[in-house]
Amino acid sequence: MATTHISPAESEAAPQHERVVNDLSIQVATVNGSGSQSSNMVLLRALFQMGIPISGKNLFPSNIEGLPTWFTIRASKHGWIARRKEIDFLVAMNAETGEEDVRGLDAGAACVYDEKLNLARLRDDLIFYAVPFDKLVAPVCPDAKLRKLVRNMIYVGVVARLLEIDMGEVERALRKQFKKKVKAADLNFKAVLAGYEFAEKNLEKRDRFFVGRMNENAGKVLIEGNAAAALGCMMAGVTVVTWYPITPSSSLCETLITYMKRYRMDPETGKATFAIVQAEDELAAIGMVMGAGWAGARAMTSTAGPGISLMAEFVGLGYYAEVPGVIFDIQRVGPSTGLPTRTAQGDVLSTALLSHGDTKHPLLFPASVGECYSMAIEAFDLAEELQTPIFVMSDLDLGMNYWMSESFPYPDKPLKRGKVLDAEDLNRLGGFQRYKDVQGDGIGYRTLPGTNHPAAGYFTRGSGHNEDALYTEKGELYVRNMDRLERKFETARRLVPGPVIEQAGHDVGVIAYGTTHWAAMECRDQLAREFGVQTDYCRIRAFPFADEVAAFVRSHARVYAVEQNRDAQLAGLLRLSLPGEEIGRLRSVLHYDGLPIDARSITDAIMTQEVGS
Amino acid sequence: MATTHISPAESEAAPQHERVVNDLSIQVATVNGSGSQSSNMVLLRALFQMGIPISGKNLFPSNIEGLPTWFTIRASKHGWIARRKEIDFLVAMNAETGEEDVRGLDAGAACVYDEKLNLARLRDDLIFYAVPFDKLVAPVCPDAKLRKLVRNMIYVGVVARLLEIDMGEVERALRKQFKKKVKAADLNFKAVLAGYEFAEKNLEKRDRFFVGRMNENAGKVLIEGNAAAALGCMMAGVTVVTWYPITPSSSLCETLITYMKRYRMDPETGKATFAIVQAEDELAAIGMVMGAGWAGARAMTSTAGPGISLMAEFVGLGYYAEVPGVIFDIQRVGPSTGLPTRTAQGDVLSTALLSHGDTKHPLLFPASVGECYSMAIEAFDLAEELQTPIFVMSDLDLGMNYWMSESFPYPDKPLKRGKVLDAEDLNRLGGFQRYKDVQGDGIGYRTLPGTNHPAAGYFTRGSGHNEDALYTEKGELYVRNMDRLERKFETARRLVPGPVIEQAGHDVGVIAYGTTHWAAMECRDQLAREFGVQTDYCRIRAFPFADEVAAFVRSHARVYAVEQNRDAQLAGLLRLSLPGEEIGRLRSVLHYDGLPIDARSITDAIMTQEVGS
Amino acid sequence: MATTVVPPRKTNRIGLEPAVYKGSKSTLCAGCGHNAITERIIEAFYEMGVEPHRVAKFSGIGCSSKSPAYFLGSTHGFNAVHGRMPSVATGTLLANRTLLGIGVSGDGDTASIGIGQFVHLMRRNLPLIYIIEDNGCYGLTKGQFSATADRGSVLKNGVVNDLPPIDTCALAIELGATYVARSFSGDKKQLLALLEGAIAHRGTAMLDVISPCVTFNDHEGSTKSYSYVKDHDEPLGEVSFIPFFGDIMVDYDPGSTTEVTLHDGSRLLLKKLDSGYDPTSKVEALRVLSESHDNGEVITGLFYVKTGQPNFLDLLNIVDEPLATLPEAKVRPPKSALDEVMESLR
Amino acid sequence: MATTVVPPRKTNRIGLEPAVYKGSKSTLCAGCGHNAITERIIEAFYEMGVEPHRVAKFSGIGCSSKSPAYFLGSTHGFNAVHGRMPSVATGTLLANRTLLGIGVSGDGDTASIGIGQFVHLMRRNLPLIYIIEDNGCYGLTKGQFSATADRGSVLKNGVVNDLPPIDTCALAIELGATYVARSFSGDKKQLLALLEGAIAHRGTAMLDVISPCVTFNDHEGSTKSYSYVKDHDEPLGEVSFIPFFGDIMVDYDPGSTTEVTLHDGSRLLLKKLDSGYDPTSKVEALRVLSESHDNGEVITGLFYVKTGQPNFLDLLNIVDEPLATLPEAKVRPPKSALDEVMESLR
Ligand SMILES: Cc1ncc(C[n+]2csc(CCOP(=O)(O)OP(=O)(O)O)c2C)c(N)n1
Ligand SMILES: Cc1ncc(C[n+]2csc(CCOP(=O)(O)OP(=O)(O)O)c2C)c(N)n1
Ligand code: SF4
Ligand code: SF4
Ligand SMILES: [Mg+2]
Ligand SMILES: [Mg+2]
Repeated sequence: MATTHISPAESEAAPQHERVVNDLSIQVATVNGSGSQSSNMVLLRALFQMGIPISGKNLFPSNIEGLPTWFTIRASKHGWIARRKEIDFLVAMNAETGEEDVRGLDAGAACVYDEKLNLARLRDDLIFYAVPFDKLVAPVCPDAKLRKLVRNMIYVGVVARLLEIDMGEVERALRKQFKKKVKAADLNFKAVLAGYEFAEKNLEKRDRFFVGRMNENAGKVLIEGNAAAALGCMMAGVTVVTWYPITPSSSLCETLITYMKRYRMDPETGKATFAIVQAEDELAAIGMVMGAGWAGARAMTSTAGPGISLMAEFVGLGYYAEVPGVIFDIQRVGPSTGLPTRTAQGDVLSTALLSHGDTKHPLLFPASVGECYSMAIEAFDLAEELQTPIFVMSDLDLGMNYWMSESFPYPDKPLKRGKVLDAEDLNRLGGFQRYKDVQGDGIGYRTLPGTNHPAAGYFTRGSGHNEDALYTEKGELYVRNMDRLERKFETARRLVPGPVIEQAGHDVGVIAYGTTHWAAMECRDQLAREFGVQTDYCRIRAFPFADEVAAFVRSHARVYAVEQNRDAQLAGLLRLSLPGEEIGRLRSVLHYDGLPIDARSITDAIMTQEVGS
Repeated sequence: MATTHISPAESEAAPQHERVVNDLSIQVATVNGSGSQSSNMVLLRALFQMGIPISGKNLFPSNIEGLPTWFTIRASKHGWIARRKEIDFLVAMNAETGEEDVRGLDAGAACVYDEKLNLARLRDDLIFYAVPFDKLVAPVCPDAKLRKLVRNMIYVGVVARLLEIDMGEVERALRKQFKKKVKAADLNFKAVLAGYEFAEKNLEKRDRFFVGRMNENAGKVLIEGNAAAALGCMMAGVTVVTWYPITPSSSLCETLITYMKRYRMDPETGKATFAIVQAEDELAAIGMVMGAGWAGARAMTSTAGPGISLMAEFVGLGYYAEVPGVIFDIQRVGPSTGLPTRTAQGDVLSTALLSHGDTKHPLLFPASVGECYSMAIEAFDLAEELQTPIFVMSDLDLGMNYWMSESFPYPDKPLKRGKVLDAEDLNRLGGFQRYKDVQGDGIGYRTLPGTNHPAAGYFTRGSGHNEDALYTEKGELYVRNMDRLERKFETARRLVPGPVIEQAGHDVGVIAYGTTHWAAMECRDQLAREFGVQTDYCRIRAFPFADEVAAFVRSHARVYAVEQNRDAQLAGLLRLSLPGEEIGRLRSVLHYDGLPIDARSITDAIMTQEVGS
Repeated sequence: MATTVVPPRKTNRIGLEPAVYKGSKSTLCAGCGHNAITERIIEAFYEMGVEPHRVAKFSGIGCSSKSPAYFLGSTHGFNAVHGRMPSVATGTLLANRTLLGIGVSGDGDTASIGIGQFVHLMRRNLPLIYIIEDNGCYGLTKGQFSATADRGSVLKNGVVNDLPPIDTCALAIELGATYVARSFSGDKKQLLALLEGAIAHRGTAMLDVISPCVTFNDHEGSTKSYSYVKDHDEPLGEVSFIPFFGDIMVDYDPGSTTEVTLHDGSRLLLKKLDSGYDPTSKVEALRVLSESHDNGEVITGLFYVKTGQPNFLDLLNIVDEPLATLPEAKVRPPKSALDEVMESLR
Repeated sequence: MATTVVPPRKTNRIGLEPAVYKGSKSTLCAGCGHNAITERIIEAFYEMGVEPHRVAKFSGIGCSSKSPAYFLGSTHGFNAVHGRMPSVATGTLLANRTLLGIGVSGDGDTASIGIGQFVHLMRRNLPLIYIIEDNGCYGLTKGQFSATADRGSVLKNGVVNDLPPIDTCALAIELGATYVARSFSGDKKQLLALLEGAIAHRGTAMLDVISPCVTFNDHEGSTKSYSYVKDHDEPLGEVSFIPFFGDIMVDYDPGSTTEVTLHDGSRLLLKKLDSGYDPTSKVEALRVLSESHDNGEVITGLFYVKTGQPNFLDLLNIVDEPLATLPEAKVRPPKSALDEVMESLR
């Protein structure tokens, strides 16, 4: 873990008295099941609407009610939206964690807290604002049962007042949040106002944090990665979806259900142009995907680590019998159950190699909600073009948190359905050989069950087969087939999304992928500004790696691969893929405590290693 | 695949006319289910009894009856017992493959064939011996139903006569084979004699292959790897065995059942000191091992690739919850079902990394039946010392074929049961912390359920836990625990069997493991004799790799890692483990057609690369 | 004579010859019950006049699971992984609801490793013909017990099966399958009729077909045995030898009992449901099964049928055309849809 | 006054206080049926005077599967992987047959992902108390349907459950479990009695306990629901809010029916088996279950019990002491044994 602090502690921190505008992180500490999610979303959205670059991250426990939860909002005029470790503005609502939360703050931070918690006594280098939530909520909400909920809206008002969030935007955000539930919105807004007015009257602004209108978000949307991926799947024309609930992946399919019911009912018949099935487990989910993909459907499932493990055998079948399918892995922490509600990039290596025998699978690494959308579309194209399972490696941070994004573009290319022969083709050709490499790309032609032609049928099996898909145990045919599959993997290398590279001839290279991207970019800025260390950058977007990745490594003396796991898994895939000479240049920055990686940790880790080199 | 032939085709072959004694390979081509197994075993055993180093390999199809099967016997005065590609002496009994079998022979080879097959017409550079099997069997075996079987004994006699196998040893071998079934033995021996007499009278010896008595096998045993492993398990004091049938692993547990019933019934009560359960599938088999290992039993299962894939999730639990267990992977060919009755070393990489999240597991690589026995014992010790699942990576070639070996030594060390505290310990200590690293080796203390002490109980879980085994989602505790597990893996590196190294300062190193060892050793001899290329050798016996492995690589300009898979899987583990500078020295020799690797293929592949370097 | 009499070619109602319904040559043991079932399947599809391209074949892993290669050779087939054929079949039928699915499994493939997927398939009432070729053992891995092995059966290595067999018919009925039957591989007439009924049924049709393994299931007392080795073991002492057998065939009337004498003299007591039996009551079906079990008989026939029950594809309300080949216009919503979603996210 | 009256400490027959049977504080939602079951388990072990160290606790994954942490705090427990608790429990009891095993699972953990291991556990009649805390949904992953959800239930996102619920009691009986019952989390008296019976039983004791999920299982028509949000949704519009409830308790007589009115006014019809019911006939038990299902009732009570049936450990003929701790002399055969084997291989 990158915990060494070798940099001047807070070199970028403004002097204590200076006004800090649009550059702060807010943390709301509550208890899960207490309904604070709406309040936090109203805050986040109001800032978003003010045109300020923001991100919001929900840190929640693996239970349903009663355990500590934190929501952090970052607003950054520089556009940095990775998690920041340092909290500037704490809203302490949870008795259980209040003391620890306060102790974790840097001097000069602000803390709004529930009067009852009596937190001000703990430190004298913070700015405290006590709020009598119970007293304020009573007149707003006569129904005692509902108070616990509405109570949380009060801090929205308090924070809005203290940070100077535009109350018009707060109300807009709140009404958007409650959609058509006008009564609920009215009640909640009353609570916001109560907080605002209390703060106006009773709290003297003493901290230095403010927000102000910007114009960075025009046309942008706010969406979770899982919803973005769901949209992508729908636009990719997915027809068969199978899933088994698991955090943090469930919301992908659940959101997809909502979208599909709305936009994918056949207007003529009112019937569904899709089938979505909650399977009995992940073994069944992937089996259904294999059956559907074999029959020509665009089929997918979505899961997390434990599900990936259970899919291992079937995915090997998919590789070897060459069946298309798309699998989303919304990664979470852990071997075994681990920390199921925390984020990680921990399945990269084992998923690339999933299943016994000589197997490997293409992986896509979306870094943004935009890529969750676009890579979902690409994944289905790739699966059908390559006739193999394709994995989209998202994570909890991306999948379940809200991220800003440009609007998603409508796809400008038709679906790529791959090499499928229909009855007409067969009439023309007289027949086909399922596993013959006709074009030298390692990919054979296939037919779909139901094709009305006597030469269409073939028998798919995971055991040894020749080019005609007939059973064989002949060694040389087995080798030929395996070599073709290897050739197909080379084709995959050309077809998958290539890296995004920023290169200006510096000595030091940084490699990142997925959500690590955001912290890596900010880290590069810190390295340059604070230490004068200029870096080149390579964001990997898929495995197998395009040749540019090897070239990038080759052209740098030291390359830091930054990732969110203990075992340097992407670096592992690089080690497996690169020529030996390049591997010596690789170093790793690893972060695996379950929280999204932050820039400072990377900067510290890189500088520690740079100093030594 | 190593198929290039750059060496002088048969540099070691003796001139056509010279007598070749105790240096030949015999192949018997039959149909499975036809009962040729006994005949082949009699031949093999007779040669073994004559004191000649031998090996016997059965190449059989994945069905029960009616498909081609080959049995190859190698006898080598030099002690080379790897498979030889070139067949010197063919017994062609199978109409279906007869022509192809004959076409595959090198000039000068001999072929005994069933008269009916009329094979002599195919080539004039071979020595053919036609045998009228049907005619010969009729008088020997009046019962027509049994003829098909007894018929195969006839070739034993023919071959014995032609190669000058001692008939006394043939009879001894046959009677050993049929054990107490004297009537069966008599009938079969009559058939052998009929063959012998026919050959004596009718066949003129024209080929140059002979055998003669040696004295290399004194005290040696002949055993399959799976039986040897079973013996090791029994001597290791295994108490809970769970399994699900799968080729080529079933015979391990099936043999174990036989041994345990004989040697592990409690003499006082007549009850079993073990439980062996055929589980409903591999998920259940590994689950039972986890439950039993947790409760303190020496627990094991045995499977092949598809089973390993199904065990992925549970094995991650074992890693993270730190539960001992031993898993035998008798590797076979394939992603998916592949070629289930052919051999490979194809699960190495994915098993080392089995399960989602940051996981890795110790692997042991037995190369001989002796090591199947000794590593089985070591595996149980390691599992309990390290409190983690341990994999023994055997393969079909080792597991299901007969190999010669010195007698297995009786264990000279007591069982190592690892860090287990009983009630007395707890009385003394007052309590314990399950996941605390007391000695710095990364290994905590555990207690077993049923321990009569109020502080004994703890709750085992695959989710985040602190040193007291209590649930936690705290990031720093998660990191601390993962770092301890990493430390434990370092301890494993010290505890697992180290490599066997033969080093004399040469430029070229060869790395092999498991069954590849035998062909690699013979290849080194070929390289030295035929090309004057001297090599050093490192036989890897376990993952994680002892430091000597890195040192070996470091001290050679070029190191050839020889293995039986397409994806250079052990080389992959080396790439993941070695410093970058060393990786450039690694080259691979890969063999993956499902047949056991042979020396000539390796020699060719190495020389092709050496010439280019 | 100048005229040649060409005998009329035998064809079915859609004009296809029997050969069209055959597959490649079986590689199973001679006399294996599975081969007899294959023949009945060929006959049934021929007789029913099903277009081969409309069918999709599925199986798991095992000797039984190989048999889809031996019928309907021109039809697409998918030999999946062990015990997980139901999910693959489900996926395919979701992708193309116009297909007629037939799955062949073994008792190991279904009742041991595959029981989870079996349970959920039955519950869904997926329109699929599901055949268990039930020999009470794992043929392909050389004869270990499956979960349908009879209690008290003994393997060659002395291992005894102490556990009660799972009655897949009772489970299927309990779980919601809508056509549930048991037959014997050698009962041509009954099996053919049950298969034809299954082809006509629109829901899960589960057929447990007792199908002796001639090679391995030779334990004393097994109701699925063609025991042989017992007598011949002594003179031969050969474990890898596979004897040759002809199929055992039976023909008996509804309501009656027939005792099949197997090669080794051991007996299998088959009882056929009465022709008056009413297969519409679950409770009655379960009672009959339980009773026959207690009597040591194997009761055969159609235990339960329920028509008109919506099947899984009906419940999902999917369009009539195969989802797999819907045109892009049907599966990619228009730009306006994306715009609408984007707008809602601003 | 100088005398202090110390009230006698409450202890059970082995002299332990109730507190010894408690575990750590529950992190489940207030009012969750699972908590009430936890309390009954504590009571039952206390009342039966079981030594805590003799017990081993097992579970899979889910809210329900967390509950073993909340009882018998000083006892070893193993929270396994999702749906595979039966195999872990089996392994442990093989290793140490002197342990008293109790497994807690959810309906998702058992009837969906775990049904395969459930089936084989029941078939083996492993001496284990197996409790399903049955709420018809996946609590921990936020309320999706499990395979015991009632047909016709509707989720908030409009998804309807069209599939029939799996009756785990009927399955258990069919498969060979020897103590099979159903109860309701709020029925203190019945549940306690059934648990005590289960503790005393030597074979698989399967208890399906209806246990409402206060937070998610609030669909109309669900028999496992405490619906709430319906009324309050409009003023609040809050999805992440978890309301607070007290437990719902019932008390009714054998043979009678009680209607539980849930928070939202929806009803659950519980019917208790008649005190004259004879729980020794499988067929009768299955009939009663099927009938109650047809009547829309949830029948509770002990449906089936069979004593004297050898359990899995008996069948395996293992020594009486725990295998786990047999001394080396018992588990490593002497040199003569190895020599004998070696000799046979020469
Ligand atoms: C995951 C997995 N485990 C084990 C096997 C090995 N295996 C192949 S077939 C078979 C049993 C087949 O038995 P059954 O389904 O009854 O078919 P039968 O051969 O008796 O017709 C087994 C265990 C496998 N292929 N895959
Ligand atoms: C292999 C795997 N798949 C999915 C999950 C996610 N998961 C956790 S709990 C759960 C369902 C629990 O439902 P149930 O057993 O009914 O327990 P409840 O929470 O309702 O008490 C699921 C699907 C998981 N942990 N592991
Ligand atoms: S082994 Fe048995 S099941 Fe398999 S083909 Fe032979 S007879 Fe049939
Ligand atoms: S979510 Fe439901 S099942 Fe889980 S603890 Fe809360 S009430 Fe219980
Ligand atoms: Mg079978
Ligand atoms: Mg539940």
